[in-house]
Amino acid sequence: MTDWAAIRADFPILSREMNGYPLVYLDSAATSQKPQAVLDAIIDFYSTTNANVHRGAYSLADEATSRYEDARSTVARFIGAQPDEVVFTRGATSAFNTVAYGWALRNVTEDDRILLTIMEHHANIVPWQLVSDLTGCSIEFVGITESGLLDMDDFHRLLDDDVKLVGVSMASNVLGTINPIAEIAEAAHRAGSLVIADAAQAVPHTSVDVYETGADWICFSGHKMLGPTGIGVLWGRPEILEAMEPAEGGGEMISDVRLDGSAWAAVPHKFEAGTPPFAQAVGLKAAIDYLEAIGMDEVERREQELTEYALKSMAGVEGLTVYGPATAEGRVGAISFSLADIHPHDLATILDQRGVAIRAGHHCARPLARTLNVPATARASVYLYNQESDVDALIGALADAKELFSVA
Amino acid sequence: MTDWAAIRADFPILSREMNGYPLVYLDSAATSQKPQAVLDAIIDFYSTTNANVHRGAYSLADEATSRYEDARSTVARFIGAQPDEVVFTRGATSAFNTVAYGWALRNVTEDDRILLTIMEHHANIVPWQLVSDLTGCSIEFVGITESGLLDMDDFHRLLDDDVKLVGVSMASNVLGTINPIAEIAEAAHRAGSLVIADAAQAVPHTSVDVYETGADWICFSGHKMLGPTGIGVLWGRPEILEAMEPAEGGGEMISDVRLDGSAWAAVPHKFEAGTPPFAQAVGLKAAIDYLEAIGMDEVERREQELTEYALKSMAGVEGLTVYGPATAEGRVGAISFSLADIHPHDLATILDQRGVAIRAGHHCARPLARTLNVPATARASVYLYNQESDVDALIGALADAKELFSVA
Amino acid sequence: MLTPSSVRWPTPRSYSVSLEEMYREVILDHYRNPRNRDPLDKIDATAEGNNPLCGDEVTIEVSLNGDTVDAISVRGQGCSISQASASMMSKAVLGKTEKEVAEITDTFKKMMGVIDTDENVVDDDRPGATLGDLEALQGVRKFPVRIKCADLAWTTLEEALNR
Amino acid sequence: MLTPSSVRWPTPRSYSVSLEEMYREVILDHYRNPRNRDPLDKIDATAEGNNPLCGDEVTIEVSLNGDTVDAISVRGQGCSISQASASMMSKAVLGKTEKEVAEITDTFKKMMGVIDTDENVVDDDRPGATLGDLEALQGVRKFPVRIKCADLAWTTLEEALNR
Ligand SMILES: Cc1ncc(COP(=O)(O)O)c(C=O)c1O
Ligand SMILES: Cc1ncc(COP(=O)(O)O)c(C=O)c1O
Repeated sequence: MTDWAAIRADFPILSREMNGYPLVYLDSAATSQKPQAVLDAIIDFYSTTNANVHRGAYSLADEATSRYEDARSTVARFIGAQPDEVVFTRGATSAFNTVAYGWALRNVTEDDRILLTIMEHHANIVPWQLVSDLTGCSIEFVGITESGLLDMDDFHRLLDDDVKLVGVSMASNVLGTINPIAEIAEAAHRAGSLVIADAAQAVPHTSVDVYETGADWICFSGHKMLGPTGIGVLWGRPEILEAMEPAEGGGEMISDVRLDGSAWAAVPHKFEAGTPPFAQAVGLKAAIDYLEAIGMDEVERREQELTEYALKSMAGVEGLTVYGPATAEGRVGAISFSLADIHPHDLATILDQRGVAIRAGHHCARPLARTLNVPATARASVYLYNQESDVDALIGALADAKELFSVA
Repeated sequence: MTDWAAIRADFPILSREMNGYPLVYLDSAATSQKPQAVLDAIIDFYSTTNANVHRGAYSLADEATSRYEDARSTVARFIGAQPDEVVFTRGATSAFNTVAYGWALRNVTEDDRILLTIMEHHANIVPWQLVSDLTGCSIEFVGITESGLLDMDDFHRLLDDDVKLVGVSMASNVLGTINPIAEIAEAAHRAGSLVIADAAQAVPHTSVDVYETGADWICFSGHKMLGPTGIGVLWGRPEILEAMEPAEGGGEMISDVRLDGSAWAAVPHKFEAGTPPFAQAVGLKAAIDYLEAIGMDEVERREQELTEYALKSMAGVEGLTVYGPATAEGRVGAISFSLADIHPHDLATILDQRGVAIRAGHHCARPLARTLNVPATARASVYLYNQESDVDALIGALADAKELFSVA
Repeated sequence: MLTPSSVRWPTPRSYSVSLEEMYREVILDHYRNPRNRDPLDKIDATAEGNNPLCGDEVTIEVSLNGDTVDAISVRGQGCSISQASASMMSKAVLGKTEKEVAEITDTFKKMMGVIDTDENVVDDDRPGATLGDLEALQGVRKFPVRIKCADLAWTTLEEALNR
Repeated sequence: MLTPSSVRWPTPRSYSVSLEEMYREVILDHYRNPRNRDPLDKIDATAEGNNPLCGDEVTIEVSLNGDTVDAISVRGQGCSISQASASMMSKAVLGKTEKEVAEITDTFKKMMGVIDTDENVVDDDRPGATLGDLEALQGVRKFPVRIKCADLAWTTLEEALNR
């Protein structure tokens, strides 16, 4: 049995006070907090091993390079991939853009279509709009059902052989919905399309095997999985990475630079122009080590438990509407909701006065907000360091909000 | 009078042993070491203030956003700019690519030319080769003189009104040469060209006022100026940033996302897609605070002193050739050299056995290496934490190398 | 385990006084019953404003008679503060000359701390202050992130009139 | 201040034994006087190899008589280890059959730890080892970053012959 109270104690920020109350952090879908082990790894690296990687023949540089490549191997193992299929980027957003410029810009034409879903995060929409501007390709969006699931009929209806790319989130950061990625990938491949999966809300919360997803590329961020900001991951099938052009040019990603052109380094270095975020890679490795010590199945189980507890508690609040699946099954712990006619922004302010941190807004998914016909929602999201009392604090503070707004 | 010994003591890694000797770190041009103050700032941020920026209505997110924007203001003040002219990127390389995709790709045609110098780092070459591939524009290179200075006659000869962009390093990471950026920018502007300056080896070492340089864009990295990896800066003239398209798409950089297109956020956010490296920005601010507490003039003076000491000491080593200016004036403290017929790579290994860390290779500037007609050079580079005894250790270890290679 | 835990949160303190000062009754009234929302037929000045970070939006239409605000329409969506501020503003500027509008805007922005000022613009002991209902928005000052919500309609009105 | 300081570095210890073991005389000899550099007229197999991280380059040409290496040319530039290894390799494989070359390559790669092995391939107490001069490269094993320098020519030769 995992000692979740001890886990929680590993996160220094969670002992902080906020507006006179203990901090109740329910915004992990935006970014996660960091355990001491991750902070220690970063400091240890800078204090003992810092040197630029893949550059120096001296021992310190070699140690730094080993730590960096070791981080890559750790990420690879964590997602069931090989190290040279793992590209370190600035974050999930950069990973999408790497595919947009390195593949789509050169492989998609004005006769082609890109198929996205209406629940995509802007990170999996805007890069394709930039590609569409430059290539003339069109973009279409798969809708959702009443209950907040992907409309698979709509998907199959929109999928034809003009579709060259399907972009889909493994889990929605607004609805929490887990999408049937393997089924989608299979159909897409049959139609001759490639598939890019947004795993930003999946990899932190559940054990992901990239080959089982069926996707061709997978993108996620370190900062949402206990790791530092400034690092993310693009995984791609080796033959596809091989065939892609680099998006960014610079040092390290070349095997030769001549006045009249350059030759690229081998994958994955081809996609890592310039000095990579190597200290952040070391931090990400520490985060994965931490998650693996608990076990991803156990992390998932605990989050399901918390999510179910939250959904049940929220169901008891009159006037509260949850967007997305009503039970913990088939969803992750990002729960968007509204409360009577209290604007989410007001809710967030009121809750904050009780130390409860939730997000209010469109959560970087405006097309979805428009579909739900709400300008904004409130969102509470849990992670492994949350506890039932955090949910209780949320529920208690919602009562304040109702009273202040004289809502029955 | 600055207490340089005390400064040195602020850098934990410098008390490390390497192969039985005290570590003598002479590779700061590749990446700098970090003072405790920077490490403390990063840990403090993660332990007390971590939340995603520009997103949350709660106090913690507001604090995090303030710390992030405060870092932007600090960078701006440090380089004589306004905060909204400062774009945070992954590093200098990313900054160049932002201009390549956000400006050049859309403003340069096959009739246009881009003028670079032969001493540019790959970061200021390869992005333009990518642009050239996509647009058909041509690229030309200004040569250097015998003494390792930019050949200004060649520059003026190559500059005509087909040139739409001049890319030049303020200081070379190989030769150490400081280029006359203001003169170059003036001539370029007269010819109707814009100017992008590579300040990666300038901003860490000397006080830079972006408006005095005359350049239109300036790029540099945090990790070379005592800051963390994973962050860099693109400065641009406001009207130019305004007119540019974003390079990357995603969250945060939009004001609206619709199914049929998107509207961009205001500068600089337009260029910061997704979660920015906000913890790294906080670290970079701490680095600048540290540098400013000493004073950049004092930093520059001290480095000049060390550079002169190094050049004089090296002049006493028979068989040693320095590439680039022979005196400390007009150069920064990156000193490339060769020693008899000992390959730089062998030199680096031998020196490393004495704890002396130098770089060997083409230093991400192969065109320059070809011009100098050397496949590789050795490079020792100093920063404010170095001391005369580091240079002495270098010289001592060079004697080992000569003995091992039976060089007289 | 999955039913709400019995470890309850410490007995709720009543929410903070600052919150009560921000969410005054008059503000909730304007939020729920916004004034002057009907679109105008004759539009002399108009602008749209939005706050990309929280999604507040406001559209303003003004009809002028000479330099007097003859009619105004303010529509939008967003939090109670942004929408109440817009509604109260519409009431405050209706029938005023452009110069008077500028003065009210100035006083308001000073009250909110958006424009620096030396004097204590609105002082509870000074009942003669000119902002009327709008003074209720003073409570927002204790919530710096929300000040831009209160300010949105005013900046948008300035934009409309300066075009 | 600007003349070399009188605080000298502690009296130089002699450089480490490992360095002496890496930079044996025979290696420096091959580095400075590389064998078999003349381009071939008849080329049956060729490949170029480079180590992008340190810039070492090697070009190999092989002329075969049946399956015997009849002539070989090895040219390149780079550190002493990469160039000496290439030169020594050229000597070692000349006149050998492709099968023998594969065996030598295998033994060499095992010695360098590039291929895993259980046995102690080259053992100082076992004078009968087949690598001859090449054994001098054993000293490189103590410098893991340099192993790829020693290995470059061999991998390139494999590539040439497998094409
Ligand atoms: C002159 C110069 N420009 C650009 C760069 C690229 O910086 P980064 O690798 O941090 O992107 C470097 C550092 O390697 C440099 O020395
Ligand atoms: C589903 C989803 N995709 C992509 C992203 C973008 O991640 P980042 O901002 O770290 O690039 C996020 C996080 O904001 C997300 O929730």
